[in-house]
Amino acid sequence: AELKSVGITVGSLGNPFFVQIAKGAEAKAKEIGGPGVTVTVVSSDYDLNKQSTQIDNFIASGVDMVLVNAADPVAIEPAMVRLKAAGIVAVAVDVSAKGAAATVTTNNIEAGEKACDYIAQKMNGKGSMVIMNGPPVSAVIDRVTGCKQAIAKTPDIKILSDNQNGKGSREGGLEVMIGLLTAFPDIDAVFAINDPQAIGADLAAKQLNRDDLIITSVDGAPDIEGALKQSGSLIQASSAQDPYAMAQKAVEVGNEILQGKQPAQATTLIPAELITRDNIAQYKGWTSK
Amino acid sequence: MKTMGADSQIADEKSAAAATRKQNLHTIIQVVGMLPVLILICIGFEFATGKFLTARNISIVMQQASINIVLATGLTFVILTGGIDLAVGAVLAVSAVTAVSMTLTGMPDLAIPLALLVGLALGAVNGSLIAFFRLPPFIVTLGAMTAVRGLSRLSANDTTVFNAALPFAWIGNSQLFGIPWMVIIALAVVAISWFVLRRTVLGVWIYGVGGNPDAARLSGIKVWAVLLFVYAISGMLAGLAGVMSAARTLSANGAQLGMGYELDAIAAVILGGTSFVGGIGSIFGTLIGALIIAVLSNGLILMNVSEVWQLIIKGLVIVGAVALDRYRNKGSART
Amino acid sequence: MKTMGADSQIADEKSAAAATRKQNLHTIIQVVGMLPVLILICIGFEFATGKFLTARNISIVMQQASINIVLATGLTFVILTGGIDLAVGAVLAVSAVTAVSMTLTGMPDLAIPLALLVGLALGAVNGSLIAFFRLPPFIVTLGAMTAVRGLSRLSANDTTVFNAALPFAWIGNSQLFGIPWMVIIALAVVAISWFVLRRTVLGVWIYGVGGNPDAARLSGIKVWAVLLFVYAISGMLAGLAGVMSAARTLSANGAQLGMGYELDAIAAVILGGTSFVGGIGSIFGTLIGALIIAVLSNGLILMNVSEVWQLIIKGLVIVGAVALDRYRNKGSART
Amino acid sequence: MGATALSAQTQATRPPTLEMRGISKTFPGTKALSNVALKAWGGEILSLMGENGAGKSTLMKVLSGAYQADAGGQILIDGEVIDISNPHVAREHGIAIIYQELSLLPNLSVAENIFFGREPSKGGLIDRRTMRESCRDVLKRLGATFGPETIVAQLSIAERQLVEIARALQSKSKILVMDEPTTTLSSRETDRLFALMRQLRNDGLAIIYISHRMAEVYELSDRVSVLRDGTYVGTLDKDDISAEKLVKMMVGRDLGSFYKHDHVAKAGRAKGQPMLSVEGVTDGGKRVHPASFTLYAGEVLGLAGLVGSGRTELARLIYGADPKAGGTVKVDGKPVDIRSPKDGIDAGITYLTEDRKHQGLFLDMSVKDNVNFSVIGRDARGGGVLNRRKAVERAKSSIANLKIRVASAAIGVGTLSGGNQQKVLLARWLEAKPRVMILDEPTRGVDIGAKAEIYRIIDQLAQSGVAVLVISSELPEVMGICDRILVMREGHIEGQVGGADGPPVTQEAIMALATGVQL
Ligand SMILES: Nc1ncnc2c1ncn2[C@@H]1O[C@H](COP(=O)(O)OP(=O)(O)OP(=O)(O)O)[C@@H](O)[C@H]1O
Ligand SMILES: Nc1ncnc2c1ncn2[C@@H]1O[C@H](COP(=O)(O)OP(=O)(O)OP(=O)(O)O)[C@@H](O)[C@H]1O
Ligand SMILES: [Mg+2]
Ligand SMILES: [Mg+2]
Repeated sequence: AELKSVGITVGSLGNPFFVQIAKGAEAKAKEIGGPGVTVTVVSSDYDLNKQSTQIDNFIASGVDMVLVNAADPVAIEPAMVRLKAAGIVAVAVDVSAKGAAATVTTNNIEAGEKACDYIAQKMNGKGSMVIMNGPPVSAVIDRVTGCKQAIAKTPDIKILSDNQNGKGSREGGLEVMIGLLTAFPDIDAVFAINDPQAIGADLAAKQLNRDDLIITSVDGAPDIEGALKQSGSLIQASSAQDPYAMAQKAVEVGNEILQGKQPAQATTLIPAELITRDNIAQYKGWTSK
Repeated sequence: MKTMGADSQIADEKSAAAATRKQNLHTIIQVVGMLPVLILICIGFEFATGKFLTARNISIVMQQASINIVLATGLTFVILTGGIDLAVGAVLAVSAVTAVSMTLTGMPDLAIPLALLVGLALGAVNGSLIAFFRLPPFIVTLGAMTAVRGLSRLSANDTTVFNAALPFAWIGNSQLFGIPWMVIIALAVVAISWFVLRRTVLGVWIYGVGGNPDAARLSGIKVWAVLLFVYAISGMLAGLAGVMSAARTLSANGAQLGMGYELDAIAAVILGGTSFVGGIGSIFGTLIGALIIAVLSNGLILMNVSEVWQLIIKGLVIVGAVALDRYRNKGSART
Repeated sequence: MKTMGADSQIADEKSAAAATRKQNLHTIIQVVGMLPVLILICIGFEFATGKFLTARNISIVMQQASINIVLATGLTFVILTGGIDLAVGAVLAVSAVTAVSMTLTGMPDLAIPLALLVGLALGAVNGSLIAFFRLPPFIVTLGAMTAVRGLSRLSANDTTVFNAALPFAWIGNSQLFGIPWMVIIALAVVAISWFVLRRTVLGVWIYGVGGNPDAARLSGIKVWAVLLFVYAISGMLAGLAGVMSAARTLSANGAQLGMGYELDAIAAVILGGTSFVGGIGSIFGTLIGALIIAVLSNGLILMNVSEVWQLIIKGLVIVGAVALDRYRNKGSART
Repeated sequence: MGATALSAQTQATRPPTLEMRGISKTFPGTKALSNVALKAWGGEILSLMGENGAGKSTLMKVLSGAYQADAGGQILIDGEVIDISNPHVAREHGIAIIYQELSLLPNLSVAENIFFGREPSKGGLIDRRTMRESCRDVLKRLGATFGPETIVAQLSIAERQLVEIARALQSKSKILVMDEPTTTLSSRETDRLFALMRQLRNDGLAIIYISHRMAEVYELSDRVSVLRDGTYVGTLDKDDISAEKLVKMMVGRDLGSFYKHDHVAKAGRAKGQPMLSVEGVTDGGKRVHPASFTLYAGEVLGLAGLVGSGRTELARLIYGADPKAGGTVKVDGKPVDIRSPKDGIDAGITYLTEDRKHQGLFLDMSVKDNVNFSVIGRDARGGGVLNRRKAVERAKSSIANLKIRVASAAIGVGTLSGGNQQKVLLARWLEAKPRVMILDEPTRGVDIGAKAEIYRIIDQLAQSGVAVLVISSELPEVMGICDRILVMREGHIEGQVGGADGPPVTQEAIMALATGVQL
């Protein structure tokens, strides 16, 4: 079978991370199937029902492959079954998806763990911190879980708050952080579930004239590269993923299945790499900008 | 009348008959409403993609529209009384969570009744606040939307509840004589609602309360009962939509499920010609409105339009549709 | 008058004076509106956290409220005419993207004017469709919300545009005599709008169009001009809010920024006592409404209430606030 | 009085201030006007007459720019053809109009209403002081008791009518159209209004006056033009005006004495048992002080008073439309607890509102639904399913009985002429078959033929044992059809005229009670 069209459903195209996924997938698809390949990208807004509908639309339009960034790794199964029944190759990206032919993902738990290990280390194992939570989706939940696992190893670090939603955006991060800093004047460190929220937290700290905060996050987006290079910024580290490469890998794996070759292992894990102020110079960044 | 000449009487009757005919034609135009626009859009998509008007795709579109049809039908009742219900999306989520959770307990048979009941009860709470305390529907249901969303997340414990062996999965994934059950349910809801609105006393009262609440009260209508009814129904239908959604995905997520559905549902109602002021509109219009929205989403994906352009085109088509409809109805429009 | 005794004339004047006094008292109650509720909520939070009523926190709350205040002020104009503008959140996003993008080009000085102009133009498009083609405001601005969101994503190329050295960053982060510029701008917008609505001919027309559009038209005023004005103003203020938002985060994201802001803004307006039906309401009420919403968000975070409970409490307080207000105004309320 | 009337000669030599030629207006399904002509001169009062639905209001709305006439007609002002494409143009040309269905801005103050669209301003800033002062002046001239700051929504319908009139007077126009301005006014306000109209006429205004009250037309008009079925029939000069001629022109045939027969004989009515006993009903003294009276089966009781005397308010209290602060109501000797209109209806009382547009009709619904609205529950089949056949029957018979001018019962009631709308509302309450019927301004805006019909119906109701309470501001009406008349002033029932124990019914006696001034 030839690769002629690809459908992609991701959490939100408002997040540059997913835009990179779309771009990576498109580039790879065109590389494999030539410039005539059509790639359709839609946002599920993390709503499983909506995602299910989008998958049906992909089935109706007769795509060959669907990349699914599942709104829920388990509950997506019925939709994956429908894809399979229609003879379409389904590849899970970034988040695992039960019933997918293959999965290509970053280990989000590990990403959270690395970012918070770094915090624990910088805090010398004691003090108080907050976890600035985000939308309750699996990737975010995993990152928070990972972070908590890391902090659990250092009993002298107290988590003051882990239940405020920064909505995954700068504005949300800014507003929530201002509130948290007012409520808890003695915060030493912040783990933000993604880069935009970390930047928002940084802005909040500046507004309240705090310059002794440690902020880490997950993503390694271009913005955070700038922040890590900038001298005044409080952001110390981010667990970088490479969405562009991840999507390319996913299309590659999917195409193999389409050609009748089963991949060596069902899940391809792309490790998260912690970038810090110290190693930022070596960071290549997301492959495409 | 006795003194009137036979001639003038005949003339009178003739002109009356003509007027009646004109009136009927007029009513038909009103009732048919946006149908021509829908057909136009469908034909457009067929030309553009060649895949649109296949039996399978039509069935998919209908199925996709079905949840919105059910929500929008409930909202039609509410909007006909001049109110609004912003909570339907959140109620849908709570009910879906309830339904799925119940199937995981020892009493799976109670799943659907309980989900409907939860919807009904939440709707009734809104209705009571609006009917008895005369609070503005927008604020009450906005508050409810927020609070119920919290409730749905609480009840799902902020994760997705999932049951691969959902006993009522047939609702979401099976067919009867080739027609998906989702579609059958949605159409049944439309038919029953049409009957209630057009053929029962309650229906006339609903239109009356929306058209002129003071006059309705002075005519001896229990306005509070009518209001309570419409919000309760809207809640119950949101509950039903929740069950349908759960049946389709075998799962429910308290946080994201149903987010923004209220806007799509309201859009369907208003696109279908129901007036925000109350007292004017029809269920049939709502059906067409919901189909237009579903067709747009489906067709644009079939055409492989990028998401950004989907948004732009969808927005423009929605405005264009009402503009076209207004133009078609020109003169007959009462605001 | 001749046959009337002097006595009865005096009595007449006396009772007229009494009526005027009553009227004034009534007006004061109306104007003060939700203020007592706001104060109550503030006191509650102070008791619960001990950190709420500090100068710094109050300044923070005001700052957080400021964007919503500006949006809600624009919406007050629209809702007073009996309309609605759902597009403000999307317009905010487009304007913010425009402003930030412009600073990255050779003409950073044009950033703010252009952002305002974009907002104004988009508002004027909505206004024209509503005023000239008599399309329902809900559908027009819902369509606009969708299409403009597409536009904003298109213009930001689906990424976050970012300028660490934003020339107008002072708007978002500096103060004048200890008062944040954001707050000064928001209050200035409120003051000017109050003036327009209460002291100018245009203001009376806006109220009139909302109270009875047919009668307003029959009075020979240009209803279309009034409608065009309110939607254009709403668009322009959304543009201003976009500038403020950009100044605060030094960036703009076409996809997420402003999502759902319209609901918060509408809630502020309605909470502030402006009626959806049109013709009734005040800017001052809107200010209080926006503050209530901001105080709730801030106070609940200070109390470190989990997000789920924040939602539930927020929803209940919003409903409770209008209920309390209705109770307080009892008797004086004519629906 | 004839001194100021124009002679035929001056009319011939002077161009008319207003001339309308060949005006036609078609609505979907109806031709409301066809080729109508009209002339009016400055310095005269021209009355416009015609049956309900003849097209009077439509013609005036064409003049005011509210409606666009069909192509082919012409409107000339001072001999110049103008194109009245919207109300703004009409106003610019000095046309002011009082619409039959009030068109005020309920949420604004009286002053703001009166000056709406013409606000005194300095550079766009509204000059409230000037506005208030001049508003106070006009209100005083009209004898209104409310002030410029009052919100219009708080006024009774009659008071609103005064605001409308004040607005038209204030507008400094040269053509003033008044479409049934007196239907809710009592004689005192009416007299004041007429005095003002004469003064304006003498100042050179052209006034077009529409009314169904013959007496008013006689009293005021310099000329009368008549419309019938949307066509122009003719014009009578002052000296030619007679009831017979007018009626003949209006209905197109000779009806002899029928139309003069405004008042029905009430001899045959037998007073029965006390049907409605009202004891100390009050709203707490705000608008109605404790009021007591008894209404007997088979009796027609009138309730007279000046504008704002509290008649409507008392009726609403009895009916349950507003909450009572005290007092009891007995129906047929049994105390009933009435807290809502539904309770009132269940107790056998109905109330026909004076404000048909806002509190009576469902303008977006059909004539059929409006007529049936209060009885559909009673007619319904099992499960609340509508009995549509019955509804159609009721609508048809109502249309026939009350001579409602409408092409079909399925037509929206909002498109009917004012008088026909009133008949639809009356039909609704007749269908409810009450034991006690409260009628608030029942003949508001209906033509003389229909008025006689309504009087006949009221008489029939009484004959059949219904107790009828009629609130009316038209003294000849209450005097003509009622057995007894109660008179209210400032929320009190001041006294009674007529009946076995009361003083004889005279206009003077009623006015004395109503004003508290012995003439
Ligand atoms: N907007 C409308 N749509 C359709 N028909 C209308 C409309 N307005 C008026 N008509 C019809 O035009 C005819 C004339 O109505 P009009 O209101 O001018 O009568 P009128 O002479 O003022 O009567 P009345 O004495 O009862 O006020 C009526 O048959 C009426 O039903
Ligand atoms: N809803 C209201 N709010 C405030 N005042 C009102 C209201 N309704 C009526 N009033 C006042 O109450 C007084 C009595 O009004 P009501 O309508 O009962 O008088 P009425 O005798 O029926 O006279 P008419 O109807 O001819 O004006 C009036 O002065 C009026 O201004
Ligand atoms: Mg008329
Ligand atoms: Mg009255």
